[in-house]
Amino acid sequence: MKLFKKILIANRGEITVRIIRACRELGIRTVAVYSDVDRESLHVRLADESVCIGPANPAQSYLNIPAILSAAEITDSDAIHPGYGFLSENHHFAEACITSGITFIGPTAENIRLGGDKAKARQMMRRKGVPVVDGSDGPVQTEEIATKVAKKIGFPVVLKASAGGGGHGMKIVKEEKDLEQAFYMAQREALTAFGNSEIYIEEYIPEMRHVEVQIMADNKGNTIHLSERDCSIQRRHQKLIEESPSPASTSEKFRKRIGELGVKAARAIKYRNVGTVEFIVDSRGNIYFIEINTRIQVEHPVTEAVTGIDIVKEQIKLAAGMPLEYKQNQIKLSGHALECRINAEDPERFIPSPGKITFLSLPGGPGVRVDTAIYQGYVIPSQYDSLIAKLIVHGKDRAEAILKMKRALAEFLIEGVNTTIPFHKKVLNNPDFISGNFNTQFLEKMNSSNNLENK
Amino acid sequence: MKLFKKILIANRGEITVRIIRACRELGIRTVAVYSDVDRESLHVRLADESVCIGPANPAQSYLNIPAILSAAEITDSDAIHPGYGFLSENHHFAEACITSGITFIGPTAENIRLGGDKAKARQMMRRKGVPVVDGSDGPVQTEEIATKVAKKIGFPVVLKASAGGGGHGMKIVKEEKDLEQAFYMAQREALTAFGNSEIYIEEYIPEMRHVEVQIMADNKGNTIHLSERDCSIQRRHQKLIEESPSPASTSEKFRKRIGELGVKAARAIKYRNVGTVEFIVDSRGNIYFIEINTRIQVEHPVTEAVTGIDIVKEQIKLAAGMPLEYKQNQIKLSGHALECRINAEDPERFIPSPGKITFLSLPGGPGVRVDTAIYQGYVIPSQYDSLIAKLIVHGKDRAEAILKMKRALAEFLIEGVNTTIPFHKKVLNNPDFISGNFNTQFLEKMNSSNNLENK
Amino acid sequence: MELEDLKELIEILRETDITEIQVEKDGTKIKIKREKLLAPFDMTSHKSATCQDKGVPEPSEETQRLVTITSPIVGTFYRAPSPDANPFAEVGMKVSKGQVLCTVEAMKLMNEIESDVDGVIVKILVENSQPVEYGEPLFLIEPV
Amino acid sequence: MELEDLKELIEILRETDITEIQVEKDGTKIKIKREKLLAPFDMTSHKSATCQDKGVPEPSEETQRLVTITSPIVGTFYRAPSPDANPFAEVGMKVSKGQVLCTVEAMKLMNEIESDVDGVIVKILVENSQPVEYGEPLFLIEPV
Repeated sequence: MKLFKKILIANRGEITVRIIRACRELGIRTVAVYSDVDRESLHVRLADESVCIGPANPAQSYLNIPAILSAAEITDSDAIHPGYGFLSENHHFAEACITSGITFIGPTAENIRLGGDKAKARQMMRRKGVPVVDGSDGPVQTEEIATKVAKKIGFPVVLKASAGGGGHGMKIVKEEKDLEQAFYMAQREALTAFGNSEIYIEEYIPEMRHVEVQIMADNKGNTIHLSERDCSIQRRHQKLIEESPSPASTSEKFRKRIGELGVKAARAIKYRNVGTVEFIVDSRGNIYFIEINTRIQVEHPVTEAVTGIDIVKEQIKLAAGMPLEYKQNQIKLSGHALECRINAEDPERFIPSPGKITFLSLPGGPGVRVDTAIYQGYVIPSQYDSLIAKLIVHGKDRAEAILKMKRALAEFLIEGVNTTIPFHKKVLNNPDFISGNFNTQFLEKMNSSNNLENK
Repeated sequence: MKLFKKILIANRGEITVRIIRACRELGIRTVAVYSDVDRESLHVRLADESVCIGPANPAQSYLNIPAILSAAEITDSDAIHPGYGFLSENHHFAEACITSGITFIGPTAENIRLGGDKAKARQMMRRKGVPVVDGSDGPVQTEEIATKVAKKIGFPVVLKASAGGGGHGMKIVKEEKDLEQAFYMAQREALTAFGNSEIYIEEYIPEMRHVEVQIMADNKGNTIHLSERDCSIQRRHQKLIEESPSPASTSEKFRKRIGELGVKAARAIKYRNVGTVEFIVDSRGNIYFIEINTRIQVEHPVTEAVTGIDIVKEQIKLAAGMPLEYKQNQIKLSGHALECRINAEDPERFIPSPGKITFLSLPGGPGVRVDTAIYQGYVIPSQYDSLIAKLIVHGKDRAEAILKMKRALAEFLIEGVNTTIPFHKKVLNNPDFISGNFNTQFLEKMNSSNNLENK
Repeated sequence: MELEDLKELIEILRETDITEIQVEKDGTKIKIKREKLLAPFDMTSHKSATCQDKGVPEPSEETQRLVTITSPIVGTFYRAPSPDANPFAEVGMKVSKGQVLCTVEAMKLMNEIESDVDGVIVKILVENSQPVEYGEPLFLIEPV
Repeated sequence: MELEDLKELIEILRETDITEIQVEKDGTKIKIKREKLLAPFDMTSHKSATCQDKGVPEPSEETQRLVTITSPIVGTFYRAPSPDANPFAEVGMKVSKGQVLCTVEAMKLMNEIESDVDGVIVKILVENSQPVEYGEPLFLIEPV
């Protein structure tokens, strides 16, 4: 089995730099693609080759399948890594790569298709014995069926778009009388946002943690998990802080169970390559499947820190057809890792803050990792995601990791744009966060108690 | 036992930033001191407080004992960390701290005094059963005695200054007829360089590795080692690349032996706090003590990487009187770590290259650590050491660490000054380096084979 | 020149890589200057397969009059419709707006690139069958 | 161009990477220039115990004539030889070159700080018994 000679990375920003790093360590040449405004980007500078693929508008550049495949063709690339976002979960793109004779570094097109159809994935998991939140068996077509299902589950319920994800297009319905209006609104929103009006219904679980399991599978179907990540610190379903292991997994038994459920879910759909099975964990410790993410995730470094495994390197080797290098019992966790997403946003209202970085000094020293594509003098464009850096720390235990993150945030010096660093400092000092006893409502709770204090 | 409230760091540059990081994680406030030209330095910016202690000339600032003690006094610091270089191995300074009621974070003044007297240390080690290179028992006072000793050892021999270190003031004598002249020259040079004309004689070992053992001891005398580092890649006795474990320690038996010798040497002189016992290993694997370094060393991060222990944090806790947290059998090595010293120097002739850094983008990602105090826009002053950054990588094994270092060097982008990065890239591609089969003559050999190729 | 104008000029400067502007008009002189901002790309270590910059001619008085035809897509540049056929355009040839100058192959499709202006071909900037990227200059045309 | 406009221009300069602006209009010439930019220290997060900058007066025409006496050592500033004694110097006092103005205690030793010039004390910049660092301004003296 041979590794690739040259990989084109169909992405930008920190994840592209991350993938270039993995390729370099594997001796694989890299091709960066970029839009007009990204000419001065670090990913362009660090790659061995680069191709300008279109104007700033993502639809004409980073989402432009013909341009990307042409770029792969003229540079003789034998594989494409899609990163996360953009085309990473577009099954048409995965198919187009295969048709063009180029390896798509990710799961099968069928895996991606199913990952994008939440209602269907939910249905399949239920049938294969992976617990899902009580709700409809697949999509609900009419308001009448919706009412019937909702009454059976009991209110409150939540309406979700089949094609949605990351919490977009969700509607919580508290009482039966609100269902009709909510149903039609959810359908309309799903159609507008995802081009697909299909929705499904789930029991609403108010106090839950978001815990996900990192999966790796080779082309023969050998599947293992790299334990779990906790991503409960969210703002409007956008993850802000992630960690591994989960503070919820206080017992070895729980950790073992959620890991095994992740593998079971992946096997149920013949999942290949790396991916993440997302679960919610309710206040009594019950675990429910919610969706499967068919890409490398933003928060993969926390798992790399505690397992010592380079997930992106493994992903590339698996895509090249190599067998899994690890058996489940060889995966050992060491210490505790945290990741803070540093966004170029106002830390109070989370409004994007693009612009020029006039001063930059990044944290360093033992146990600190920074994944970023910014540099002093770089102008953060307004067209793309506001994530500008990921700050990852690895400590002996959670307490040390928190102290380390605090000192790393204190020495992260950036001027010219607003960032979420002050927000993270606030969270890291919050008693609920420090205790590990929090759920996805953490942020609302923190803000309301801050407001009380300010009164 | 209580930790310190506030530590003054009597140093500058990357080691001061390193110590600030350790203090922050321990919840200890920090005071930076700085000279006139270091006003804009990162260590000043990152510390909680700062005091200007004098003009650029080190004798009037970083070596100015009254100024530093006054700074500690006016800031109410309860301890001083000397870093490396400057006052770190000045036993008068350690004593002055104690007299002023301030804890000196390092070994006892007596340990430092002995560490600075190579001939005496050698003599003590020999008596305590730690093997030393064949040679004089203590200093030799006259040329007649020198000749007698040299003839007994057999030529070639090497003359060394008792007060020397880091290879300064060494003279290799090949034949008896050259001894007289060499003896007087060595005496004169030792007097000029170190203010002490005392010299001693050793058998000359041409093919040797430089291997050192990291020691930690608490105030009760509990002493452990954190395994060894190989520092054989040197230019004129200046270390350039360090690693742990040593590629020479192919057998567990050898590693165990050198570690135990390190502990034996430390115990022989009642060593306290952290320190390093330096050995040479000849081509047959014989181990000989050469000296003990009574400070934190530049290359400590490679040991931190493979042991997972934060040596600076432990150093501070030990200085506060806390007992050792680890037993010898709890020290486990994992993987392989390399460090490249990035100096602001011409990579061919190693001439210092001070000046303004006009562009900077540091390496990152998994397994990469950068310890530095530079930033884009910073002006490297000409008055101090040319070390501007330490690049440390940690891989599963030596081969992965080398690949990781190569990619990290490739993404270390710095403009405005010359650095030793191109030199390191050359070494990392050298077959002898890759094989691990090298000694302290590596660089001369590499350069001469390069010259041959260029002919 | 009012303060508002000055502000706007500064804004333009910030968003571009221009380092100095001087304006002299009706007895008013204005000069705005700044430090050079970005580290230039280290071309020795960075080999761009198809770097847009490579074909860009130095702006001179002469070239300022010329129109540059750039590639609207990524692909392979062909001067002729087939290997045996005559090239669409040659240096010195008169071309009219809308006339096909070359094709760029992408995804096995031949995309015809047309002239934006009536004029004379002054220079062909890319060799036949070479890869081109988005925005890469292909032809220089002197408008008539 | 009014003072307000100038202020605004300077503000713009501060916030951008522009290093020089020149405006010449109706016989008025304005040139604003600055040294290359260093990231300004974030004073809110950085508490310097004894920062030299804090006592430095803004250079104005008036202060340019004045002589600043700075501390040659790190230590504690005392205005009088003992707690009960009269201060060495007061504002308005005439002093001569070599006259003791204060002491700075370091390592339990009192170091006498002398005037560099003949003149009149205009300002005392440090409070009694406060810590001072190397180079910190202590007195402003108007030479006579």
